[in-house]
Amino acid sequence: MTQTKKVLLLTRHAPYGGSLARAAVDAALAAAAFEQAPSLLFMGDAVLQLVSDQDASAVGTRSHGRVLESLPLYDIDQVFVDQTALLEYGLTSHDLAIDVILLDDPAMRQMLADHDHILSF
Amino acid sequence: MPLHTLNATPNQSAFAQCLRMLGPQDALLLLGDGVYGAIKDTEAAKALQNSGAELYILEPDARASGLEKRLAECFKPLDYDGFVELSERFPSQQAWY
Amino acid sequence: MNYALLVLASPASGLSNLSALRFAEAALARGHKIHRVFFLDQGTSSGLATSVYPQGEADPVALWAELGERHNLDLVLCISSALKRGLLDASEAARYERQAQTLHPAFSLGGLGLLVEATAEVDRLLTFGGPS
Amino acid sequence: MLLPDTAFDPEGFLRDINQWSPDVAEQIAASENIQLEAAHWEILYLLRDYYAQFDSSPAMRALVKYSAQKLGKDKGTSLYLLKLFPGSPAKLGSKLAGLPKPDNCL
Repeated sequence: MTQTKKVLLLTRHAPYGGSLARAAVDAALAAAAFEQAPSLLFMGDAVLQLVSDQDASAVGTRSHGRVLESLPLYDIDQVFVDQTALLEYGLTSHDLAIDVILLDDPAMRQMLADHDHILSF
Repeated sequence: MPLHTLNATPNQSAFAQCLRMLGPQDALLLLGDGVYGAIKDTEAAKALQNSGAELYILEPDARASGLEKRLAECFKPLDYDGFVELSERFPSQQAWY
Repeated sequence: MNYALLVLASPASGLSNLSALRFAEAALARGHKIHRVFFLDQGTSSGLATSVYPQGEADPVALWAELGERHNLDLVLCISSALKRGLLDASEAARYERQAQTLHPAFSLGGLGLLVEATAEVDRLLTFGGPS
Repeated sequence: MLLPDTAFDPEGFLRDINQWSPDVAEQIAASENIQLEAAHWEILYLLRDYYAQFDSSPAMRALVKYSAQKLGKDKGTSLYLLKLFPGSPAKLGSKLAGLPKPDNCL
């Protein structure tokens, strides 16, 4: 499949309270596996998906943060994060499992405008 | 410039996030629980209006709410044909729910 | 124009699943093509043949199936979301050694690659999500 | 010690990945007509490291890149992996290494 469209995956949910966070990362990995490089934007509660040192072994599910650490192996090197949401939870980029690019609201609005399709999880 | 569809009440985080991302060149369609953001003289409706976006409300969902007569006039009622027409005009959609 | 729909909303909760269906009907009526409807996460229950909806309420499974058959739509459920929710066709029932086939024949099971393919193919992609 | 047939699903994956051992890998390899050499073991342990690190089974693309990072460029190619594990290296390798069946959605 040749890449013809710019796709933004926008995820807004916390990692373990529902299944949408996982659906988002699965969609990202699938897109990468088919050589469609999607942009990934973590907004609102989704910043909690990125926290490092997650250990979900005792709750019977996979550790979401560790799966996200594999994104560079799928050549997804640019991960964008809602700066305001990170701040609201008292977190900084040092608390996160992977390198991210922090965006303010105007930059996020620009991202939304710059893509052909937005998949919203 | 995206078409935003909002399916969350003003008390849900999706509402605030939508508001942060809504710009004057965008359109907003309220549907499902989103229709409660259009009640006249509420902070929510005023905030949506202040975004400068084109404002629409899905008519069947507004009718279900029982509040149709209390909705601010700046939200233009649309049926599904109108919804599709909006999607033709705006190249992408962002769904808030 | 060529459309794809991503349906995340459960058919058993809220208005959004049926909203996607009404949108699809209206898009077809306006002469558009629907390349694929991809059901993911809670949306996959749209293909559950054994679900029973009360009389006097819309039956989303029957309505999707009817629309799909009438317009020859590609209605695809994400296979891993579907399996978790007990939606199996004959081959998955055999593979996982389960007794029942529960997938409505108007739908098929497929990988996320089919969603990815749709994003590359279509002019418009709309997501129908929630409530979460 | 061989595991009974019931320990495997119809596709030959371990039902309980905690039962994996090198002997079990040999048993699965035999049923796939693969003779495990040092080069195979290197990838199988690489896959187990991947799973321990990322809590998921890799798709082909990630396996190739991970192999390149850990074992060098000549082993980080799909051709090299295909020679060792014909057909679908990520899936077959995961089966032999006792990883969960790769997500059907990928």
